[in-house]
Amino acid sequence: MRTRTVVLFACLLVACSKAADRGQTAVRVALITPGSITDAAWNAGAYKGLRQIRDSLGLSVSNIEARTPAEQEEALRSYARQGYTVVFGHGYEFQDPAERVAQDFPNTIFVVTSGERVRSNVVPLVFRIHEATYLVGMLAGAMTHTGKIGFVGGMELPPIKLGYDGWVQGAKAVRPDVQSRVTYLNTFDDAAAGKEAALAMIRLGVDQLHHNADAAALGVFSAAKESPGVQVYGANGDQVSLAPDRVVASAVVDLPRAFLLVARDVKQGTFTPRVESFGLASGVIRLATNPALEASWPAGLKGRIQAARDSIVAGTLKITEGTTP
Amino acid sequence: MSDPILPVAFAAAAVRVGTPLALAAIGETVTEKSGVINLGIEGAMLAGAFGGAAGAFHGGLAVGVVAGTVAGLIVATLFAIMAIGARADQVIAGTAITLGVTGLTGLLAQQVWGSAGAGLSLPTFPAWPLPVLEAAPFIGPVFFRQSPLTYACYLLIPATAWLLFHTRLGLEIRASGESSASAAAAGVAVGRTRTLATLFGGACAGLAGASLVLAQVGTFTERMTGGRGFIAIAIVALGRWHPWGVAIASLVFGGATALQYIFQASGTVIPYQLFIAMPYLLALAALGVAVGRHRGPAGLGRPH
Amino acid sequence: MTVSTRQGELRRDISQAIGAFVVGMALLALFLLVAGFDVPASLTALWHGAFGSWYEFTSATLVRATPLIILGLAFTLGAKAGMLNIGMEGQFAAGAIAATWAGLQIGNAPPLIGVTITLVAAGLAGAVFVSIPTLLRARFGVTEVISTLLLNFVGAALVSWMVTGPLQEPTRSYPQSSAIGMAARLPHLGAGSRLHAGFLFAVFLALLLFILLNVTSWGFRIRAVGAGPRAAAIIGRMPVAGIGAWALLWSGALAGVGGGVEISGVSYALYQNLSPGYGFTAIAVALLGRLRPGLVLVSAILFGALEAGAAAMQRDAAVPAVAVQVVEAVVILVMLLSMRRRA
Amino acid sequence: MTLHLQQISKSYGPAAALRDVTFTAMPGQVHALLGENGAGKSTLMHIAYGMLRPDSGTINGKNGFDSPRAARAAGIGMVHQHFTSIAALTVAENIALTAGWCETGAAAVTRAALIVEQLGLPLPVSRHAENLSVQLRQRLEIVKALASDARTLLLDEPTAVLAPREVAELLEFLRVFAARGGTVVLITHKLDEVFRAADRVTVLRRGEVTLSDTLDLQTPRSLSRAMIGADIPAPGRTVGPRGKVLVRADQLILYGASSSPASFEIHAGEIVGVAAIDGNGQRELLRTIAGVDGVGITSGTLTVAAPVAFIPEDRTSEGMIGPFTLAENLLLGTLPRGASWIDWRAIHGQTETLLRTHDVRAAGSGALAESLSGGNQQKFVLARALAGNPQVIVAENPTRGLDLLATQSVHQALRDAAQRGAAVVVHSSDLDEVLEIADRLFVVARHEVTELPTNTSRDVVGDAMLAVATPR
Repeated sequence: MRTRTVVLFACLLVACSKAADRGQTAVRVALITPGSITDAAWNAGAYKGLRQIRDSLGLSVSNIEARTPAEQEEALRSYARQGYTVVFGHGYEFQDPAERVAQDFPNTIFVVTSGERVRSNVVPLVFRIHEATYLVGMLAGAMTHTGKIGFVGGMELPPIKLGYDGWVQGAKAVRPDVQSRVTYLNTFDDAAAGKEAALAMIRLGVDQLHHNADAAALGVFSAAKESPGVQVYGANGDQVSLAPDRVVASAVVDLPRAFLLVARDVKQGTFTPRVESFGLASGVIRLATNPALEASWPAGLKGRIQAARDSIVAGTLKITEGTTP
Repeated sequence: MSDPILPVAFAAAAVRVGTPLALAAIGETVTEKSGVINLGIEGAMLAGAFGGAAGAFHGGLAVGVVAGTVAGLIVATLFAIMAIGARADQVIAGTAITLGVTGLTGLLAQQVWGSAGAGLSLPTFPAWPLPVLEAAPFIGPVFFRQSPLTYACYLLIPATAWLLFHTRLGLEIRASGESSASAAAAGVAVGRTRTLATLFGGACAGLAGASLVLAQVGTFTERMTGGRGFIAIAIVALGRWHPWGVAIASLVFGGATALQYIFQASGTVIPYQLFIAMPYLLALAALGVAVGRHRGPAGLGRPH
Repeated sequence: MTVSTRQGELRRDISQAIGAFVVGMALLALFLLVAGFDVPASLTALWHGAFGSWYEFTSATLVRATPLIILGLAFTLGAKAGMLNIGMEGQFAAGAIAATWAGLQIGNAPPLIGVTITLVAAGLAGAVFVSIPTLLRARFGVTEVISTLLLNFVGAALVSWMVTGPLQEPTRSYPQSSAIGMAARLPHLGAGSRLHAGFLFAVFLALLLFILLNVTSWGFRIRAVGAGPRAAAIIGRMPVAGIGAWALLWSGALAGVGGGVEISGVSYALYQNLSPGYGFTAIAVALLGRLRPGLVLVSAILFGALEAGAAAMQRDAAVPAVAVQVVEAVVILVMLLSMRRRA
Repeated sequence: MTLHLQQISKSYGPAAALRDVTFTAMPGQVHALLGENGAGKSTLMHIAYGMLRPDSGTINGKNGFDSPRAARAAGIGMVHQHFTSIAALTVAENIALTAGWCETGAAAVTRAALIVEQLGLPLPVSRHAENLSVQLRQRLEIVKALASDARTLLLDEPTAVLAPREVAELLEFLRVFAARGGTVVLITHKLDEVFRAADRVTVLRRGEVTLSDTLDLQTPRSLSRAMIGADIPAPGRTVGPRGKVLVRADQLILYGASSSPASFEIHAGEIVGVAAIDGNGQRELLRTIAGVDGVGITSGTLTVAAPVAFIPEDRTSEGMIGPFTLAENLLLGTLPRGASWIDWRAIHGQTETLLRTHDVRAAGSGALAESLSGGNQQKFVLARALAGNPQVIVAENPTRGLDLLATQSVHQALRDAAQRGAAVVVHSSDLDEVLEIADRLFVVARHEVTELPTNTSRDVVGDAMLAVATPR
């Protein structure tokens, strides 16, 4: 056995040829997602952004799914070693490994979605989704008959919690006595779990539902669809098509647009390391309403939402972290 | 829970959540009664979910149900070839098949629906209230305003009990599971009997997966079964390898799951992870206390 | 194949493992072809991602192999005594939690001591976690296959709670722990390399287990209890249930150490998705290694290479990540078919 | 119905189990099929019953049965050497299973009750098989075989587990069955049964027919020659000096075994034969003396001199570990307590010596135990047991499944050990073997130990064993 093992290793050493120097000068963009790009939400949006970078900017792109910290750091390092210009790490969890890897690869720009700290070549991409969920929340506060609203989260992640805070504060701005409920599924995959969570809330009197649970949220829409009088609000993308008569509005994070903006700066050489923060003002975060249901809005609501939007953009209305339900 | 309709809603949710578990567990009961433990039913269930979704996407609900069942059957066939035909270790063959099906359904889903996923494009079964029965107090809304697949499950429980304990085939299945050598000496074709029982289990798991898609969420997502097949295996032990016991255990498990959503939504300071772990902890405790030394079929897991 | 001696067994085991791997790869090629991918480009990417350079071999393949080696050995130890530990995923999580906790406490301890404390804590946690199935089996006769399987889900929930509760980083916004102290980190082997001392530790564990199983009475008792429980009780006069429980505890402890090494050597902090299913892949690793520590080491490296190569396939040839699960499943099934005689 | 097997051959790999065997059993007759272990008797009957396909030859002019089911459809029923009833099923279910009935549940109980009535073999049909006594389980085997209206009955050593009076009842039943036009094939290796029950006899030796004739022309000597090929020399028998007491039981009651306390002494140099019917507590008694398997003592004391060697009945699962090498199997029996390093070189050396001194045919100390033949496995188990120079040797059915020569060598080894000063306790389900080897005779019945003089007649011993063979 031992001799065979030695032979095997010898083969490996011979095979370890000089593979690395494949340096290229063209701008190349890579995306690392922490989940499947078929989730119709968070990762799908990023992948769409990557394709737009390829199609409209003509850059060469690559993507990989890396679920664990070990795989994530490996992927960051591999792309950097291959000379990619920009590497998107699509989630807060890429912050620490990106900082570690960035020291060794000063020529690669690491973009961390939902990150927090900026370094010479590490750039956090911050989405102030709560600015949009605030507006969605206002709608829910106005539309609710029962005075109860609910939120289904995939996991208790910062952007998800913040989105929840905006949703509750928006609702309270319209209807101060509103009661809110929240459930975390601990999964982004299990649509049946999302549905049961939503149904449990509906039984408790909730008639306005919002989510941030990616693929598992499909269950939330399914629950709303079959429960008369329940309305639902999309997250991340414009999700009206999932239930055209039930989706009042969506809090949209236009990930493709944000990715495109960053990539364009890099291509044009105008990129400078800073916290790339997107809110309502940028157009990356926005409220997408369902025109078919606008007729059912209470009178004057449209004006109030517009005013709130202006205040948020102007900085006079701030959404605070940490809402008690 | 002061709300008067809440107990009913909770019980109805327990039945709904318990349905796919019961479907898979009843099939697995027959499989285990024949002496085969199939950890691949998690994979068969996932395949059933995919088959159900793809079938319904292309041909409507009925096609979905059939396609889901057939998909589970195909996975079980693969398992039977490994575990019965080749006499491979059942636990490991089942684990491997689940692993492979997880990958395969992910790949196939991308082929069918592209990277955008299935969305909510699939038809689903509405609740079919059963005339007369649905009017019964409590029982009616809990048990008889469910999807047709839940009713299928109601039929399957006594049918399986009858099959196992009142038919020639059931006798042969039980004999194969107790002692394959003695069964063979009595003229039972043990391999064929076990294969049949395994295929039945696979078809049930496929149907369970399809019910998850077609009676519950109306979509397919990668890894959407989330370990329900494994839970079904625990349920078989909890139900002491008897269809009625398994039905009750499924209901208890469905109840524990439904309860955790109600607890969470009701707002508590207890970490939500405790609720998520609750059904599993409950199953462990029940295995220790309720099942005890009841070991199930004597020949379980032993190749013939 | 008729085999009548140990040497015969070893030759058969190695040739079957190689055969299974080759057939698995052939089926992968076929599969890629059917699925419409560029087969030469995919396989080239696979090879380069795993063995393309010293960097790839050490920083991708061996880093991925490290937890697989340790968990593969953990499964081996249990299986040798006839205990199928399907719950390594949960014990890995428990070990990771304990290692993170210890790594956050020890601060400025001398490095060797710091790492030792961290890994011992991880091992203890793994043993504590598996003590529930051990107890359930000893006291109530509950099969460890089902109880360890159920505890995997509990382990995942526990990690989730830790990173949003007791072990969450101080700003309490991200579901992760703070980074562990430098003293608790395993050093890297070479600048710019991701390979850490945990790999050497894993190799050492393989050697240790080989010695324990083969030339000590401790290991002999474990093997005897697994291979012939009745004979071990009657001729060897061994307490079969006790030795089985003992082996299961050590198996859990080893799996816990696996979690500790992942924290100490790779992630430095606790995250929710720490394991991509190492606990299940390691079963395949152990089987492909025919429950022999030396072969388990080689098979873990092969699986590490397969996964590193699959990542490169996705990166450079756009083959979806899930394909690798199919390949792994095929390798296990082919392996099982070739070893049916002993199943 | 006539059962006619024509020129049957069957091989397993290079070893031929049957060569051109022709065998005919006629209605109205009990046909004894006689032969040593391994002579091919069971193989031949398994072929007749559709459990095996012959390599060549015909059964009643056809190619043989595809399955036992086909054989049963042709009116053939079989009673196997080992019980084939399934413990977790009821008597009725067991009968239904074998007979191929479509009825289950209450209907099966009714039909089974009718069958046992008709056959004159009463059984509690709705009880679970695991709750039956040995005699009733044997009766269930016969009912199962006959339940589908079989007119040809094959019995594979059905008397091995029965007491003499039960044997007599069984043989009487077979005579009556044949007298009513049934065909009976009785496999046995006991000559006295042949002479008590059979009309015709066929002897197999190493897969070939060495004799087939009506019984009235035969003598025990002619049959024995046909079975063995030559006269076997009677083993030398010298009773060793009766030495000091090595096993002493005082008012001993074993856990789970009711009945009266036992007191006895066993001395160095003597062989105690234990006669008992399965399930009467002899297993517990032997294992308690040997100190294995955790049988508890309820009251009284038991003192046993160390070291004790134990030879379990089932050598493949209890006596050795099949996938282990012989060296490892030796270590299994000699491993000291506590932690230690293993010196494999020394153990291989000891194993080689053992193989040589006890004439165990194996490829060497590194050979896997499962690669040895049954006889060599048993020689190895015995050699290992004797290697530690035990003071006390306890053996359960040490010759089960061995041919006559191997049996002789086992008996000789036990005698030699006794002569060297060991106390030997041997149980065999075969009363004749016990009577042959024992210096003193213990009968265990309903967990009661009684000593009988060695010159007690066979029938009296049988009655002592049988006193408890009624259903508990």
